[in-house]
Amino acid sequence: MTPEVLTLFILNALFVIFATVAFILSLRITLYYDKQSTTPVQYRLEKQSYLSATIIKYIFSIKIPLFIFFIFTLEKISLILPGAMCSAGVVNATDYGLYLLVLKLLNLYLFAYWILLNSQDMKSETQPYIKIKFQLFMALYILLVTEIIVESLMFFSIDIKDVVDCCGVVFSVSDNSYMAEIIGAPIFVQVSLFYTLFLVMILAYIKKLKRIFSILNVLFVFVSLATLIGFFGTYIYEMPTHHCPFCFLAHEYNYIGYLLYIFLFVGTFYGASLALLQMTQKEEYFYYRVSMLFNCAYLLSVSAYVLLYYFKNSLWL
Amino acid sequence: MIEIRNLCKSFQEDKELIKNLNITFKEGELVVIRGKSGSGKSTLLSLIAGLLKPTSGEVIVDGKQISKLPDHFSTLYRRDNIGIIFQKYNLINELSVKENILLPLLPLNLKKRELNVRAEMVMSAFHIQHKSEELVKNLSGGEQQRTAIARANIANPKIILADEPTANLDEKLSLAFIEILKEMKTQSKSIIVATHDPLFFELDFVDRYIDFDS
Amino acid sequence: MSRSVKIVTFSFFVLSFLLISELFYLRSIDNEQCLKVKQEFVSFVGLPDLVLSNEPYLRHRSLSSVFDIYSVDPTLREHQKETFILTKGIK
Amino acid sequence: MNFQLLEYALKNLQREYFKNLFIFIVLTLMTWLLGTMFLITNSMKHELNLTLDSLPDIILQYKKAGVSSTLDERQSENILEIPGVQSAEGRVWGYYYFENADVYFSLMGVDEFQTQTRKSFVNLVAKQSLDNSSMIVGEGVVRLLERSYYKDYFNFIKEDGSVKKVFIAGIFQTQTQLESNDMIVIEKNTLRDIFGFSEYEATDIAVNVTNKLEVPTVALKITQRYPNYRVLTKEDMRVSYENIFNYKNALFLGLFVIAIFIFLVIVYERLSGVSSAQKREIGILKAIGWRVEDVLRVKLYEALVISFLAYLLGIVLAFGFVYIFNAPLVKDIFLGYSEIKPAFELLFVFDFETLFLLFFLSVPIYVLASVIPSWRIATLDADEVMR
Repeated sequence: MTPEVLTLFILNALFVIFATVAFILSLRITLYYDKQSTTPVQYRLEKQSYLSATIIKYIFSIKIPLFIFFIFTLEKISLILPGAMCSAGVVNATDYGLYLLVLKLLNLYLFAYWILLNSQDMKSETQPYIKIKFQLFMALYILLVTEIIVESLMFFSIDIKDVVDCCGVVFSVSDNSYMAEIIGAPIFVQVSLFYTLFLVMILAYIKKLKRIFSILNVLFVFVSLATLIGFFGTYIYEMPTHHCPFCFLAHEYNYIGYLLYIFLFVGTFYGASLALLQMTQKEEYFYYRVSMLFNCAYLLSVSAYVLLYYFKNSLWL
Repeated sequence: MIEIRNLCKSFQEDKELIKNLNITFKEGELVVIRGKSGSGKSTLLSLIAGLLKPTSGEVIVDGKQISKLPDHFSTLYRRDNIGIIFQKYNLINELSVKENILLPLLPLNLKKRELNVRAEMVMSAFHIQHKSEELVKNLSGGEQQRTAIARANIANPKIILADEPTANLDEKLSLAFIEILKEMKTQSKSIIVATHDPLFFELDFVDRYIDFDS
Repeated sequence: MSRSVKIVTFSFFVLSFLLISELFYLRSIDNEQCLKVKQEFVSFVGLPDLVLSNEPYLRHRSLSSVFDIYSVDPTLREHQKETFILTKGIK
Repeated sequence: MNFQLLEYALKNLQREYFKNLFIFIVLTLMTWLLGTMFLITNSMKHELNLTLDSLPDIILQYKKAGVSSTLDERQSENILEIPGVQSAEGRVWGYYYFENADVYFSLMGVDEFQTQTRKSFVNLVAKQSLDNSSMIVGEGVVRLLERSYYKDYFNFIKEDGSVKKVFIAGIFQTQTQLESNDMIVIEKNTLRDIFGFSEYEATDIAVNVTNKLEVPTVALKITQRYPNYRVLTKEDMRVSYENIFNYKNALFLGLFVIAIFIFLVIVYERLSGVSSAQKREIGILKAIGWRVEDVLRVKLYEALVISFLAYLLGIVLAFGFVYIFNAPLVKDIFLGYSEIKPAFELLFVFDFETLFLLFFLSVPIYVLASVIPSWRIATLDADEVMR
């Protein structure tokens, strides 16, 4: 039990309490909301929809910095766990770690999408998304609660007496885990896939193919993560065997990881949400541009590491 | 431009304050609604402003049905189209005249310079400029009302609603208010005044009188 | 910007500036020599821990086993069992 | 960011000057107190971890009949045979009860020549000769002995009841007080005499390993070969330090959380009760075109301004209090029941985590407690003002 974990618990408890309130209100709104009706119930529901929206916005805006804090906490716990050199060790110390990370990321994307949906909804007097957005929130609530339960389970089940694997083991090629399979795929294929995907994305951007652009963005997340672990990471660490998506979050690498992940998150998020929302031409262009800008920034910064390494040592890893 | 169709409003189950009302207000019209207090004049104004929702019926302004808008949008409609002059002025006492006048514009996040220009404009139009930094609670009744009128005009609305505007004023000030009303009419705003003050009953520039006692 | 906004922005910057300059000041204080002496002492004596309590077992708590403490006096249990070193057996 | 609304929010704060000042002060104090606790524990942990490096790599203790017991110094020769071991030697150390002051000293035995070969020994003690009838003591020990009129020497009561006179040869540097305050360093065989040990009897064995990366392997080998040894490595100690301080901090944080929640429930209660003046004001604002979100935004600004400034001020105060003024009074919480209180300086250490932690425990919680209840006010019917 560390103070960091306690803080996470406290905030999670607050989230659950208020998200539950928002959930109940959302349930009522999805059941009884009727734009044509002029009953007092309807007016009350309208007001409650503002409350839910406020709560959800609040949770989201806290969740973003809290995610960084969560990574900090994992690093702190890795000090206590024998054998863990960085967060990867903690994530793998229990069965829940990996699911938790995936859930957390998914929730961040979905919450951000919800905020966008809400702002689109509030722009038009007909409120075209009002039911959809609260239905989405109800699904999101279940995910959020699952995330919090998994998180609590993870922190409770970490046994400080067990020796855990450090990232060198977790992300090594010799293992026969799924991780090894990702990394084990020929690096050349992965990297060329990464760049091809980006080129196709530029094409879709020029042709303004909304659907394809969004799907490409979703694919880009996965390919980026895989190549980051398998290929680009090794150049950031300047070590051919070091495959770890956490270590570059640490101080030794100037916290570069946070920047990379933010680029990737913003870029792909705006790209992926393009196809999911109805919007005006101007907004669409804005989304396209933001998405391309951040994806580009991500691509350039990871490529820069490779090139810099090559210039310094004039050889590839 | 304002169309009221089959409007009903009741606060208690059995008693209907407004029943099957059908009125049309034209653009640029000055209408005085006469009636005793409690006859539903104020309620009608609230309904037109979107402050209240009708029990049944419709209020249509510029082809838009505002009676069914969710709170968020009825507020936006009110912000852009309607200026209200309240019976009790409804100023915030701890703020200065200028601050009170600028209140409706704050959510728009305008530049300070533009805010100043617009405040100067309405303050000089309604002769309250000399008191612009004074706190509202130190003003006389007439000055307070001029502040309230200036505030109602700051967003340059098409429709001005006035609810018992002279109830707290003496005769001299009431006459001054009527002058202001005349001036506003020349700017081709639609004005609806709800009052029981006999001073309003014999004015030549009023387009229409509506009696609300029946 | 009005006066009150100015005051708040001003106090925000003043506080941030204070915090940053405080941190820089604290960082600039040279602890090197002090630390060297401390490390020298510890390597000379070879015993761990700080003089936070003087009781036997608790003074050099890293070297004591929690079971020894229980055997002397259960009330000596100042901290949770987990905070003592429990050595692992052969795996 | 809407500066016009921010301005309005600040005017609101000014209007309820005393209430908001009170909230500000309470929040500042809470951040300050919690920050002080974390900074003190951080710097202690930092100091422990730094001095940890100077300790022997592995320490072996002997278990006999289930309890720690003394061992034979000659055992260390067996340990030396393990590959990778650089040195292994028996150490004599223990505690000595000084009845006059009702306090325990901790006594360490060293080889006589050790004090002569060490170059930097001068740094530690002014006088540097240590023979078999003298000792070097910490400052706290000197103070206590002087109180019992022992100026130059001290009479140890040996294990058999007889008296052993030992002269004070030197005093450890003040800077090492936090480590040395209750320490007495005596020549090894003299200490054996005091403790009543036999010739080769020792308390534990200190082992050094040539290649530091091999420490776990060597430790494992010792455990396998000599199962009755308790094997302690530096890594074990580091982990235990983390645990102690995490435990202490979490305990304190637990208490603190109760305090902050009580405070925030009061804030929540106060804000959710709607006064008629407030009702009227919100009604006016809504009637002249403020949306629900505009009203809520004003409330958010109010809460953010108060809580963030309080947070910043709290941190500035905490850093100043702990590292510039050395945390008077609060520091004593950590000294426990220590009879020989050292006057120590806290080492400066900075980590982002503490700032984050304090932030999450103050700003979002206060914002939540003040914005959510405002929703009720913000959605009131605006027609109130027409009546």
